[in-house]
Amino acid sequence: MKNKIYQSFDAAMADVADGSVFMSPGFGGVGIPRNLLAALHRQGARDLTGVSNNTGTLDEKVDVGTLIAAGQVKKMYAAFTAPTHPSQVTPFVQMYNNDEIDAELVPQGTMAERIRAAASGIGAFYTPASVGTELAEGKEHREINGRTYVLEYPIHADYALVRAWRADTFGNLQFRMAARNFNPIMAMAARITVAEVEEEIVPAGELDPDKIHVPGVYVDRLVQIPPDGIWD
Amino acid sequence: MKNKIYQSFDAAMADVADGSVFMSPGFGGVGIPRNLLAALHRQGARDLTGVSNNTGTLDEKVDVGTLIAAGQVKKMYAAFTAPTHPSQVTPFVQMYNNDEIDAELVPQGTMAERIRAAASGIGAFYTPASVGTELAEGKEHREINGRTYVLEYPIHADYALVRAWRADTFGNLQFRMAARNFNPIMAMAARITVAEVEEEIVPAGELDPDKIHVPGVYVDRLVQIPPDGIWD
Amino acid sequence: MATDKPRLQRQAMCDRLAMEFQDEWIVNLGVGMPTLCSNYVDPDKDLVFHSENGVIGYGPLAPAGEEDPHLVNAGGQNVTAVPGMAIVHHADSFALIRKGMVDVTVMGAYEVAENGDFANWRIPTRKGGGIGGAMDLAACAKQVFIAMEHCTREGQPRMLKRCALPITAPGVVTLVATDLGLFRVTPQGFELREHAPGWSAADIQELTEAQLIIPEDLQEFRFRG
Amino acid sequence: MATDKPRLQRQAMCDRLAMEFQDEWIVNLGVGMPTLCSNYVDPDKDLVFHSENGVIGYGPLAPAGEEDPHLVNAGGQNVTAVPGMAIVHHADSFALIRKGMVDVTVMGAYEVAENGDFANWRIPTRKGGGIGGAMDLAACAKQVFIAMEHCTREGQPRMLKRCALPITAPGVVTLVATDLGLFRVTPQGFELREHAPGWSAADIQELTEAQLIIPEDLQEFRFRG
Repeated sequence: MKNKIYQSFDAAMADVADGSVFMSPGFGGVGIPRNLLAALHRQGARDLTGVSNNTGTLDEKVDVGTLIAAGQVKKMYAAFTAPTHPSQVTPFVQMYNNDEIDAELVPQGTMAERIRAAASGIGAFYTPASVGTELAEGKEHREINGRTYVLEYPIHADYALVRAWRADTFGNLQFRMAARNFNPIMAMAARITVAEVEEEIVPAGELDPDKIHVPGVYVDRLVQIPPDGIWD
Repeated sequence: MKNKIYQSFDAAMADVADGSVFMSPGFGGVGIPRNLLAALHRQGARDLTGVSNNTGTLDEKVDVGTLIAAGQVKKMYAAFTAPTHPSQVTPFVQMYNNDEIDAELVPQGTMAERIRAAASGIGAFYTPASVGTELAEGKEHREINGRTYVLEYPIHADYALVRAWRADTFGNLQFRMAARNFNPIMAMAARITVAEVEEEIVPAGELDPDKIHVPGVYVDRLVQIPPDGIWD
Repeated sequence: MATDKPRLQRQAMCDRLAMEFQDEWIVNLGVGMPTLCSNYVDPDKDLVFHSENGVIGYGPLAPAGEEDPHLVNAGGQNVTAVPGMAIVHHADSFALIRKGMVDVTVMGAYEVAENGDFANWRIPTRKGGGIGGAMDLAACAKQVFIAMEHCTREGQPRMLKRCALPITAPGVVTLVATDLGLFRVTPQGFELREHAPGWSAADIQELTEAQLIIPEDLQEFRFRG
Repeated sequence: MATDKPRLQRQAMCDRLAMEFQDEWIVNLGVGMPTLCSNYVDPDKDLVFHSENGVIGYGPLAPAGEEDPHLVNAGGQNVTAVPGMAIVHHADSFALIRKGMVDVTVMGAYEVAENGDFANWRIPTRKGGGIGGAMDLAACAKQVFIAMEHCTREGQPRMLKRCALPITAPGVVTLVATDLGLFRVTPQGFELREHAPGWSAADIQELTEAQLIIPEDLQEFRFRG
């Protein structure tokens, strides 16, 4: 069996080229691959496109905002491109206001479905979300069974950086509680999936095959979060 | 909490009206809701439309073929409308050859995705499967990123009859191994979902929330398979 | 002057909306004020609280020191598990939303219009917007309830003939609680159902751009019993 | 007459296709003859067998008496679990297929054409068809290998210029094993790579409608070592 276990986050992020598209899950502060994002920050790849629910927070923690603040990101796909409160001037907001970064604002469910479409070879799909709003302007509409839908396309990525709770050596992943969020669909959508793992990486065969959230065939690299890693 | 537990399969199937659309999972002989199908057969509803991977087998076991043979089904959506071997003349094949039943042949992955589209409020989607074949004739095509896709629509249903391994009283379902197959997507797609359960139905709270294949909000009725029920 | 009278508290507004929740409903509460709806508990009703991050069936906020660090609601607050809770991923969570299984979503808004439009994601003078799951929820939930202050900080009405800001979804709002009362959105426009104590229909109309329908059975605002 | 010579056995045909599987490949084996491919085991290669019912990483058929009644492959046969196996539902299983993660699918066929078309789901004289997952797999797998008898029971060729039967997918077949040899589908047509022992290229051409390309390095068929 191919060895998927990497000894460091830096090794797992070493080959990310300038211009890559990366997905970064997380919602409400949990399930964020902070160690891998920190490694990608150290690695220094530039002109990245990020796919993430938000564009970074104002806390001191590592998230996509860390890469944005460092100027590594040229474009974000996100469900929030303005802060929920005007007082929250994140690095993204400053750069966005100065046209130093591009962004596409995507309704969260549409974003999840566009990621899932990439993960499932769907060419495009019709969703009712955003119909009748500014965000649907210029998009193709279609009435189906008396309801109007808008056409949306997949969001593909080169890398998914995910944060798992448990894994086995084959790459099977499990998540815990709300830390699941975007993790499974991003892990299944990207070309190369790298997981940081909170619990011990157990030998293949020790996880119940009925209780796996991401099959190991989708996962390329695993890094155990060390005691001195970023845990929160 | 609403009581979802029914004391008999007959009670759980009592309100199925003539003309209803029902989904029946199962693949390779496992995960088939044989007890509920037997009850629907006894109940006698007619002019049903069935959604199922196949159109019944030649063994003596209860499956969709039981309802078809009884003349209860007017149309099937299935991935097999001809037997894999010409010697297998099922009740469906006889009736289909005599134009006594209608059928729409759907590639299995397209069927799964059409069911999933119904379960997820997607109006339609583009798939590459069947492009260039007879089955795509007359359907809308679209080239996306250099690849040709065909437009497919959801398959909705009034009832999903499913076969779970374990459940809790809130309706959360778990499946075991390959018996999962179409069960979760059908359970999530239908308007009313009825589950027959192999293991004991445990009190809500006893199943790990991270290890649930169908959330209880999708499940309306549960019946424990009794010792003298159909187990295989 | 009418505007000097005491107004309803946020918790009272959210209590009032929560009183409309029916047994067995799946309820999605937006970040901010709407989360207060979960503080109103009717023991005769079983509600399922859904959060767009895939938590189906969460309970009250976790007591300090008893937080499960992996279990948060849409606002990132640590909530508790209730028996029967299930977790799904983000695509499955919005599948549930788009299928129309959410009976009600309660959201904040900048503006609501008498045709049921509302706006809560973008102020054109600022670049970008914050949608989160609001467009998916607004387009697909069976009902949309709005909890908001009746006027802006500058005293301008938020209940309008037509929204001035970019809308979140057209024609979806069914019920609005403001600090001045409870309003139903009808095909004819806003109907004032209940007024804040001390506020007359005329007082409220004065702070409302849209023409209010004042029914004969207008009631005083109902507080938690 | 050429047709009287001994032909390759089904297991040998499937062994030969299985020799082409590469380390780490995700392999999907169609019902019937293709399942024989899993009987050829190369200890230097780790393969992941995927079955369209959502079983990712199954092992050999279960020994009699040791069957897990819930664990079956696409043909309904009881298979065994291998360490690392994971189960997904049908929509997720075909998501994996459509994403193009299956490195090879091996199928049976009625006909294969020199342009890579093949037909395996419908005979127009019979009503209906049996597609199963074949169209999804054929359209989306990285490679499609075909295992079939070289001729019909009536002795008619199955390797054609163009398929006469309704096709399963256009232009997807890359390799064909028949009981007469191994054929690669090239932009110029079928290239005979290996011939069954005792069969000359001319013998095989005689039973093939399409014009075969005969390379200088034509080999005898490779059997399990």
